[in-house]
Amino acid sequence: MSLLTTAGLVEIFVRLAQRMKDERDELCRLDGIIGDADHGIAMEQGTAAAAAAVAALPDTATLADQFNAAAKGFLNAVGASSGPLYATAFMSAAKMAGPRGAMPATETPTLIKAMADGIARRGKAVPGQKTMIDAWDPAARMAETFSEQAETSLAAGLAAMVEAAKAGADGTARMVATLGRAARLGDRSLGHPDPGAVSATMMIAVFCEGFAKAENAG
Amino acid sequence: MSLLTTAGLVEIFVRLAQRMKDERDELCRLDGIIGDADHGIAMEQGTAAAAAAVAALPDTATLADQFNAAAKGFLNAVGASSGPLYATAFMSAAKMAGPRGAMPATETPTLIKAMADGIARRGKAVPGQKTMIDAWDPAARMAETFSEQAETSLAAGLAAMVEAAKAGADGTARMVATLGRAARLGDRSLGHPDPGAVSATMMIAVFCEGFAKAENAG
Amino acid sequence: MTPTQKIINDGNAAVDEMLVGILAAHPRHLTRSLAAPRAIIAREGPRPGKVALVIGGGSGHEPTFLGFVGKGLADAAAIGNVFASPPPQPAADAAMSAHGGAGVLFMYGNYAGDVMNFDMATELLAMDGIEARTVLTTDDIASAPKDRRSERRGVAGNVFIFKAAGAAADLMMPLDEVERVARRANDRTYTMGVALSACSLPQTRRPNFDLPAGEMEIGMGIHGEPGIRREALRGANSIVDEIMDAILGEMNAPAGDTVAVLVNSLGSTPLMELYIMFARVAERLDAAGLKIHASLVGPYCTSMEMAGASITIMHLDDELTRLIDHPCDCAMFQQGANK
Amino acid sequence: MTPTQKIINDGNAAVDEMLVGILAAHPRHLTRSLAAPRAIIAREGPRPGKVALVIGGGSGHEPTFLGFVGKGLADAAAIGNVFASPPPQPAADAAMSAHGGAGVLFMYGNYAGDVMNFDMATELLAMDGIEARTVLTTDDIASAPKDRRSERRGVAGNVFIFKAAGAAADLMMPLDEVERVARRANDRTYTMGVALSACSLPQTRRPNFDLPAGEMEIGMGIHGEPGIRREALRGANSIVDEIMDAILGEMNAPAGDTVAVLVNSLGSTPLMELYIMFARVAERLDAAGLKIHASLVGPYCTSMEMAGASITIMHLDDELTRLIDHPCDCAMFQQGANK
Ligand SMILES: Nc1ncnc2c1ncn2[C@@H]1O[C@H](COP(=O)(O)OP(=O)(O)O)[C@@H](O)[C@H]1O
Ligand SMILES: Nc1ncnc2c1ncn2[C@@H]1O[C@H](COP(=O)(O)OP(=O)(O)O)[C@@H](O)[C@H]1O
Ligand SMILES: [Mg+2]
Ligand SMILES: [Mg+2]
Ligand SMILES: [Mg+2]
Ligand SMILES: [Mg+2]
Repeated sequence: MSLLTTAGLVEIFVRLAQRMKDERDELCRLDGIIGDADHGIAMEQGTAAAAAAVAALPDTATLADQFNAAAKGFLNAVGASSGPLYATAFMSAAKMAGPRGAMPATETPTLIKAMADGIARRGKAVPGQKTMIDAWDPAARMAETFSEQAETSLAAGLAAMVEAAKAGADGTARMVATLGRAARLGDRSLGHPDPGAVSATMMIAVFCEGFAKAENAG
Repeated sequence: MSLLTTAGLVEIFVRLAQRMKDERDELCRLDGIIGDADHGIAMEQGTAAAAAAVAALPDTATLADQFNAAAKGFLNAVGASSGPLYATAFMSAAKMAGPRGAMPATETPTLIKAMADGIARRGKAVPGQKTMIDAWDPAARMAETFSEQAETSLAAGLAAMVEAAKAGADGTARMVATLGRAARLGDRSLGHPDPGAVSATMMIAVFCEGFAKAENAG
Repeated sequence: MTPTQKIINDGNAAVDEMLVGILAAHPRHLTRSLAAPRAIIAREGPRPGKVALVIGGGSGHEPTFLGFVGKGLADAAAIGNVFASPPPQPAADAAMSAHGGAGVLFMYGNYAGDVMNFDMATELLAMDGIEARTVLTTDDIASAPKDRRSERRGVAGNVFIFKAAGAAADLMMPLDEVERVARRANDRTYTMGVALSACSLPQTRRPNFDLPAGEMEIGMGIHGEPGIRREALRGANSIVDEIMDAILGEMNAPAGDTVAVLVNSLGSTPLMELYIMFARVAERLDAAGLKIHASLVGPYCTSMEMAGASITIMHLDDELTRLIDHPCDCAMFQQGANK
Repeated sequence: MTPTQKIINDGNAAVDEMLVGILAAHPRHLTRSLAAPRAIIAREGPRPGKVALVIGGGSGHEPTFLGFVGKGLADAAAIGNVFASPPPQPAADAAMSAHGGAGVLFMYGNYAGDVMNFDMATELLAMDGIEARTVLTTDDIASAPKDRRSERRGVAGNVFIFKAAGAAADLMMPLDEVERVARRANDRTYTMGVALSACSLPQTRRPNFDLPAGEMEIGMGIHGEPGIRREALRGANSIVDEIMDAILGEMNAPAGDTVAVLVNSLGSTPLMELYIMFARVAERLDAAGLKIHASLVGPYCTSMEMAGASITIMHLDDELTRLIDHPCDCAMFQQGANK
């Protein structure tokens, strides 16, 4: 039975930090059009701090400890809008993962669902408001359908979640923001994707690829 | 006998103001390289104020009144380095022209000499220091040689004075400034003509062409 | 594309190096604890029985926010990364250090990030039995229509709104009163800006949006967020008239009333241009029969090196006049007793 | 080449419109007579028996010069066109209005134009039996070698030098004493700047020199006059070190002495960068065993929207410390009694 281990999660946070480092300028560019051009920096610094916090934990740390450390690290490095949202997401994932050294890979989609719920709870955004929820929500709903029908393979389920997030993020270009910084632009935000939804898709991809890898390693 | 009349002098100051208006940006460009880029504005505003002051005088005004009015107008419109220098130049020309309604055209070279002396007295510059003196002095010395040898025609004499001024101004490019704003550049002022010498050449040309015209009109 | 010209070291260290410099330059005004390097506390002002006014937000707006920390105004400021709200911890630390047992009033611009972080800080303080209330500034009249005023951004009007609340707290008014004054000050403060260039974050040094030379963005926010309209740059009087039409139109103050005026640089626009704007603002106020009681002209709430300016008008009454005149001695803003 | 983005009306009217705005914004600090629109007089300060400190120079350096007119500092300022000395008449008018029968001290930067115009003003005043002396500021250590100090330019150090002289006059010292203090203050003040961009005059709106992006000019003057060297832009600490090496090298103050520090913006460089520089200045002063007594950080002596900064160090002694701490209440610079 393949497991997502604490070692595996450390690896995932390292890859997440690297991915956001590579995407910094593009995310800043997107956030410059409808926001204040700092989203790439927030995600780079946040994920770097999260990865460092997770790596610094003792070997005895559980999956919950890791997600909570990531939450605290991300929040204190960033603030802004993404800080509280991703801190709450990781704390929510910590509760879902529980104080275990490992969890069955097949349960990992519930972590995506937990993160999406945390973001919705903290930010109070609903789909269609041109926020990161428009990527997290489709991925979370796909995660739910996966756990109900056992016959799709984990890998296929995880891939479908990433696709759903991507489609959601692309959809934000056709939305008018009604929440957060871009809400003040009225229809001038049309035609531009929401940077938070784009970075959410990248994060969901790194998590899902990591969860899929855990399956093979198992 | 051809005369420089007060009407003729009004005309000269109008043409001087127009010439400096046309040359504003070039003089600012030159002053930007080794100074503070305002010389063109100073000369435009100074000559415009001088022309207005002269034009505003009653018909009974003498040549001296006109030059003194020009001096006051230029000084109060400009300040900077060129203000006091050209105010003193015009006051010196006023003394030379005297309280007359007109003066023989052949005496007009003495006005150039008087202006040069005024500038030297106020600014205490000597030739070779990369200032406007390096245009006024050659013109003044040419004016002296003219009045001594009667046989050169006034027109030829006046033209020679303009040529001497031009040669002097061009020469400033090969000088290192030791006075005024550019003096602080050391050899970095080499290769660039002095803006004050360049504008002096333009002024000398307008005066001399005006004095030459007075001769034909006589 | 060469990076924007800045005198900094590593872009990521810009905010923390700035804070070291600020504390070195203003030792008699400001201090901080090693445990909370992003919570800057006033040396004078905080005292038992006084409501603690704690302000804060992203860096890059200096002298806003920590320039207004000092006796008579704010008791502490929580500092975030450039254009990013501070996390909950510095905000809670600032309140913990500055409060005098009479409650805390958080005041900051109305941005999603700030609201989330300061609300989390409020939760942390409640766990320690410290009551913290929040008044958001919403003076940017270009950022939402009048009937949705609560969605508006807080921009340069912060200066007057914080000043009024800080004075009320310094006069030892209770929390309910300081909050009432703060809301009233916010409701009577109107700001609109115009941007003539973008600005760059120290980490990327790339303009955060592209505003072609020869154009201006009317109603732009102080983080470079797009405004109402982008069009060809016009003369100062024409720009001031458009802004004053909007402000006077909404403020609708009866002739004979008095106002406070702030002509604020967004960063690189120099005093000469601000005073040229002020001349026209004074003309328009005179024409509307409104008297100027107090004026501030200069870079008070900026966006790093952004070119542009904003005009803020506070519609005064007796109470707000007394509070605006109240003396203060902050690191980057001093006002004597004899206004 | 699109013109530089400025919020002005007609470029030729910029200075006069600015003055209208300044008088409208600071009615309790400044006044002028209709006959002398370019002579700005302090409402409080001038009084019988007091030496009149009259400062002045070209516009475009705001808050220098007229921002320092007020009780405790300058009694009047004569204002010229942008980067151009005022003509003799406004300088003479300023002195006539402000003097208290105890003589006049003209103080301004050491530029050919200023010297000629203020000397002509001195001649005009002598005709009316008013004695006017002159002390030129020469604090720009990059503008001439140490042995030809009298040829140096006066730049941001003006702020401290004028402050010392103004305090001496406000303490009713006689003309000889005020002149002595002014010369001593000038001799102990050292400044060097670095420019990161050009600036444009309102009439031409074209950069007055061409400094390619990615480069800086070390030792540039405050009118955009070329400096010592042009080279690739470096980090803040490296720039500060070069300037501090030059200043400390010449100042050569024994460890244990105190200094006043000004980190001045040339226009568009924002406070964040100035404070990053200040952090390094403080480190270098500490390493040299020198204590900071007073600090100013911000745009004090500018070149319109030029990017860049300058560092000024004044080597204090007991007398200069008292004078630097002396309270003042000027239009754009206030300092309370309790320094
Ligand atoms: N209330 C909210 N709920 C969900 N997402 C939000 C909310 N507010 C903002 N966001 C997301 O945050 C992103 C911007 O984040 P960031 O640039 O880091 O913060 P800031 O807006 O403070 O600069 C937006 O693109 C949007 O997706
Ligand atoms: N002492 C002097 N004697 C003669 N000419 C001078 C002197 N000082 C400056 N100049 C002239 O003044 C010119 C600059 O004038 P302008 O730009 O109007 O004044 P400023 O130097 O105050 O900006 C210089 O090019 C130089 O020719
Ligand atoms: Mg953002
Ligand atoms: Mg010049
Ligand atoms: Mg932000
Ligand atoms: Mg000049």
